[in-house]
Amino acid sequence: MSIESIQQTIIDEFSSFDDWMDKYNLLIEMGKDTPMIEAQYKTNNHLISGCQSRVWLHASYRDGKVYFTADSDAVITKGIVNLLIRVFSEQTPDAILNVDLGFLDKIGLKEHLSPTRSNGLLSMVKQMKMYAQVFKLKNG
Amino acid sequence: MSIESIQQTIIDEFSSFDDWMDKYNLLIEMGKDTPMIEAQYKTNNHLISGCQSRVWLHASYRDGKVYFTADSDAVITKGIVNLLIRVFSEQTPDAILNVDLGFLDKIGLKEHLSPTRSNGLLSMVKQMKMYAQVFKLKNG
Amino acid sequence: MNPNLDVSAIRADFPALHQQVFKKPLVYLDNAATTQKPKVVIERLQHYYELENSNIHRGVHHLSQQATVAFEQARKTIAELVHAANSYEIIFTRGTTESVNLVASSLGRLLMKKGDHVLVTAIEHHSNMVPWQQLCEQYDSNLLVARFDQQGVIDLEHYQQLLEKRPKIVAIAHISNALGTINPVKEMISMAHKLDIPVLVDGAQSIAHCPIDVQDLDCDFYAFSAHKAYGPMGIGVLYGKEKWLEKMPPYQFGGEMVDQVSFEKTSFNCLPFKFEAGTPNVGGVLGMETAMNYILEKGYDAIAAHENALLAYATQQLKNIEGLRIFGESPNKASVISFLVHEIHPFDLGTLLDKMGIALRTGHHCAQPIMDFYNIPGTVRASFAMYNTFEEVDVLIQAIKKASAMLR
Amino acid sequence: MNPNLDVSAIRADFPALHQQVFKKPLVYLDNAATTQKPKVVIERLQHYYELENSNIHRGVHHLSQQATVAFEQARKTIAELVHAANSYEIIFTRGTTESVNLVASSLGRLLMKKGDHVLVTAIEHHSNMVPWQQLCEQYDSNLLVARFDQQGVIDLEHYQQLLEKRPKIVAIAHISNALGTINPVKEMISMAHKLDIPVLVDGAQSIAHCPIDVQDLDCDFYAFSAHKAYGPMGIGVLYGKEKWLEKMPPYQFGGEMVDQVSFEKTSFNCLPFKFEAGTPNVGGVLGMETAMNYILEKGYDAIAAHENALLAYATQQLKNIEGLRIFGESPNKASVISFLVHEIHPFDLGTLLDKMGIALRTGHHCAQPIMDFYNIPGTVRASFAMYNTFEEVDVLIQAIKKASAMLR
Ligand SMILES: Cc1ncc(COP(=O)(O)O)c(C=O)c1O
Ligand SMILES: Cc1ncc(COP(=O)(O)O)c(C=O)c1O
Repeated sequence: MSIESIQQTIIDEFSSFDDWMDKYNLLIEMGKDTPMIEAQYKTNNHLISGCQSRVWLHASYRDGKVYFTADSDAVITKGIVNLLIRVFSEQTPDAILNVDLGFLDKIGLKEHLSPTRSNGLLSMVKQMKMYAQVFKLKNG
Repeated sequence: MSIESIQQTIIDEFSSFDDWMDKYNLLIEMGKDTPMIEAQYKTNNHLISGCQSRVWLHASYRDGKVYFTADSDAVITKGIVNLLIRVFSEQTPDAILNVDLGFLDKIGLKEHLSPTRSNGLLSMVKQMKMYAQVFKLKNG
Repeated sequence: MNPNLDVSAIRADFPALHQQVFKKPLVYLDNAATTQKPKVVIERLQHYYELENSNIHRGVHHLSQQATVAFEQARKTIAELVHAANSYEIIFTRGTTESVNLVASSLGRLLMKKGDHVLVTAIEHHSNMVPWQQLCEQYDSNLLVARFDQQGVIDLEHYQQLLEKRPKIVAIAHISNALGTINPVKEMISMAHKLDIPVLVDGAQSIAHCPIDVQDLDCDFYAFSAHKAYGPMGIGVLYGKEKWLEKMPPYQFGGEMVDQVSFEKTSFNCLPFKFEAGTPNVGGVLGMETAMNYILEKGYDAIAAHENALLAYATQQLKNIEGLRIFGESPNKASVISFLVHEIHPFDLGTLLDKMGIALRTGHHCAQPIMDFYNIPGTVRASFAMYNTFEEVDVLIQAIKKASAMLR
Repeated sequence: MNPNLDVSAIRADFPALHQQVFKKPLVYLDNAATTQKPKVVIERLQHYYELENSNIHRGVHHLSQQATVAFEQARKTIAELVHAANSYEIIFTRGTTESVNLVASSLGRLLMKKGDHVLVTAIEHHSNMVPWQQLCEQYDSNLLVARFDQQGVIDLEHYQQLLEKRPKIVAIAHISNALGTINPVKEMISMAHKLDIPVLVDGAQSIAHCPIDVQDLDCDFYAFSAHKAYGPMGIGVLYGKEKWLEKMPPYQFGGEMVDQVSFEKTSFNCLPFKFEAGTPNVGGVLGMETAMNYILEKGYDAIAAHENALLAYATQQLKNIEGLRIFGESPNKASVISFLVHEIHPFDLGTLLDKMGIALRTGHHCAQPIMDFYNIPGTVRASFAMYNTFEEVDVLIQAIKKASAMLR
């Protein structure tokens, strides 16, 4: 699926809920589907800092596409990580490098982009793009 | 004259003027009558600091009474010094130590008592009382 | 003083409390981070900037004189509030953190030599720990750290043992912002003074909640911030005993703190100006004075009674929640409650509570060593001020239950 | 940008200007000490404290997030205003004095060794002189002082000679608060950089009056205060080049500037937080942002044009007064005029002018060495802001004439 259509799907999923609590319920549920990082990668090397919760992220490259796995000690953070993985994983490095994060706004997660809370989120996106960049250089 | 009647005289002199400028004119005139400090005393030892202008003050003791002479490089300050000398000079140490400075309020010079401008004035009064104290101890 | 607080009248004084967040009425329980401000404080700032604004101390003109008088009057008000012997023992700073840094730097220079110690407790806020740690590093010296127990109470025996290593300075919190512990500072000061060691008390968390008498405590320094006591940000206080302030070298240079200057030699002004470099925050000082008068008007006794009742009620209600653990159970405790529910991450819980209109703090509360001690990533912290209500506690309890159910 | 300033509309924005002093309309000419504040700034403070007040950066809740965003946006606004390459090169301080002290202490520790020099000019404000003098004392070193001439212009040859002694740091005022001299800072920076010497510029007097481009100037540090540029007291800025700020050790410790803490070791946060210890003055920062936007809206060009016209007119009128001497006659001059009339003491003149409603400053203007140079006890100083008028200059002139007549 193209990044745009994945984003649209996510927006649709969230837009059926008016209430914040329902949106967060969905996020918490989504967290459970996060492609789990293998234990061997859950190390400080894979830790993304800058957030009140911790996130571990790993990337691999196969057939021109980047695959992400992750974990977090906070459930909501994990839900957000999963959203990002749905958008970024199984995409080409170029698609990842050009992604527009407008959908986070549309589902009302913009405040997670605020300098405080989501230094984490911003760092996560930055890290994902960095992986894409590295794979592109190595294989392009 | 008693300190109270001197103060009343001063209040009367000032109360004939409504306008600030007239009051200051009077003060400037009064400055000219200040009993001049002898040149030999116009030294750093006799300098009162804490004011934008400089004041030199000297005291002597005769027949149970304290006599002050002074000078200042600012004319208005000199006027105020003269007011104080009229009140404090030729008085007994005890009278000086117990003096009430309410008259400064009544003639509208209270702002000269503000922490800024008249650290000078306060220091001056303090210095005068200190002289009185010393003479009292020496001679009492 | 009125022993009963008219909380609804008080709430009416605080504009910030009457707003909605995510369509829910705001329940503000982040008071240990900063309190909201009563109208009188906001209006004081407004009035100052509309009609009184001026640079002070050296101005010959009316506005400057008037502002100088008001500023120095505020110093007297604060001196009376904390029962300082002299108003020139009150130094205006940017806040607690700057006050502590000032003492660490200046008293450090006066007293410290290579190999000397400084003593703090293990429940200090970073602002009363890191400055001392860095001072120790500078003097190739050790920071001594008094232990606390599982309840969050300082181990006074350990404290006494450490005192016997003769640290040059002791720095202790009056009230812990993370655990709520009220330290027995008077006793701790007297223990230190037996060995002639000066004591700084970090009063950031106490000034809004209990009366302070620096002469009765006999502390050598007392530091606090206006913004945690209903006053504006960017202004705070260092109280210091004259005998120390006189001896200490100045901390920052320039402006009113200077007396005579030439390129060869500079002499410094007397107290308190010696420690107040640059144009002071006149508006901030007047706003702080108004805040302190607001506290006095309500009465520390009435405030403490109300906050203690809130603390007791909230503690009891929280304990009824399954899986909830409270961190900090000192018998002598201020209205600050840190907790966790089951293994739920504090950040998750805080996020959902926020969506229900409840403002509280999650994380390590700038007291990372405490979190390390309990081996937790952080806590959720609710902290009460005079304007909080029992109904708000009920809202909090229901919200925690709902969020916890979602997060398990 | 509008090349013409609508001064009467501007005056309507400033509540403080519309009051009487001793039954005379206030003529406020003490702007170099502190400016008055436009309504938008006062209202910004009010709005912040009524609805947005919160501690920032580590709060998970809505108010805290919102305040954090606003605070960091203000940093960006200021960065754009002074054309900083990165917003994290903008450090919030209490004001110019603290900014200079921060650099003296921290850059001093990085660069200074026993016997090293620091170079300043002889027209510095105490706040940009005494910190360096004390630093030199600490490192057993000499303060080099570049001379100025009778007109108040820095002697660039002397400056070049002193540079050749290879001072470790150069600190210079952009505009002299006592003489109005606008220093050729770009040239002076380039001269220092040829020898790889970093330069701090004290911009206290420039930020309200002329556009600042720190990249074009290529200064290493630039310091200013909000209160001298229509903003609140208790807040100011230190701009620093990333390459220096990265290398410099922190100045104060505690709060947000800390990253990881244990009793053994503390690591510090990244820029700009590394230099912002303790709860920041959020309200002050937002008020400053509003003030800067107010300046930008009026336009630096229009402001400078108006102030220069006032300066020219006032200078010409003053020169017509018999016995009046102006101190500071640099061809490149800001709207600050220091003067004396005959042998009249500045304090006498200032006192009488005050009684006629005119607020200006008398004394040494925290620049005592300048007074020593001219061998005078001080001056009377009138300084203009965007809201001053030609009519006010006329009132000043008449008042000086009247007061001088009384005082001779
Ligand atoms: C040139 C100059 N530098 C520094 C300062 C100090 O500024 P502040 O008192 O706001 O720290 C001033 C203001 O008095 C000044 O005019
Ligand atoms: C116990 C304690 N000490 C010090 C501080 C630091 O206060 P400020 O940030 O106002 O300087 C705080 C507040 O965060 C605190 O709670």
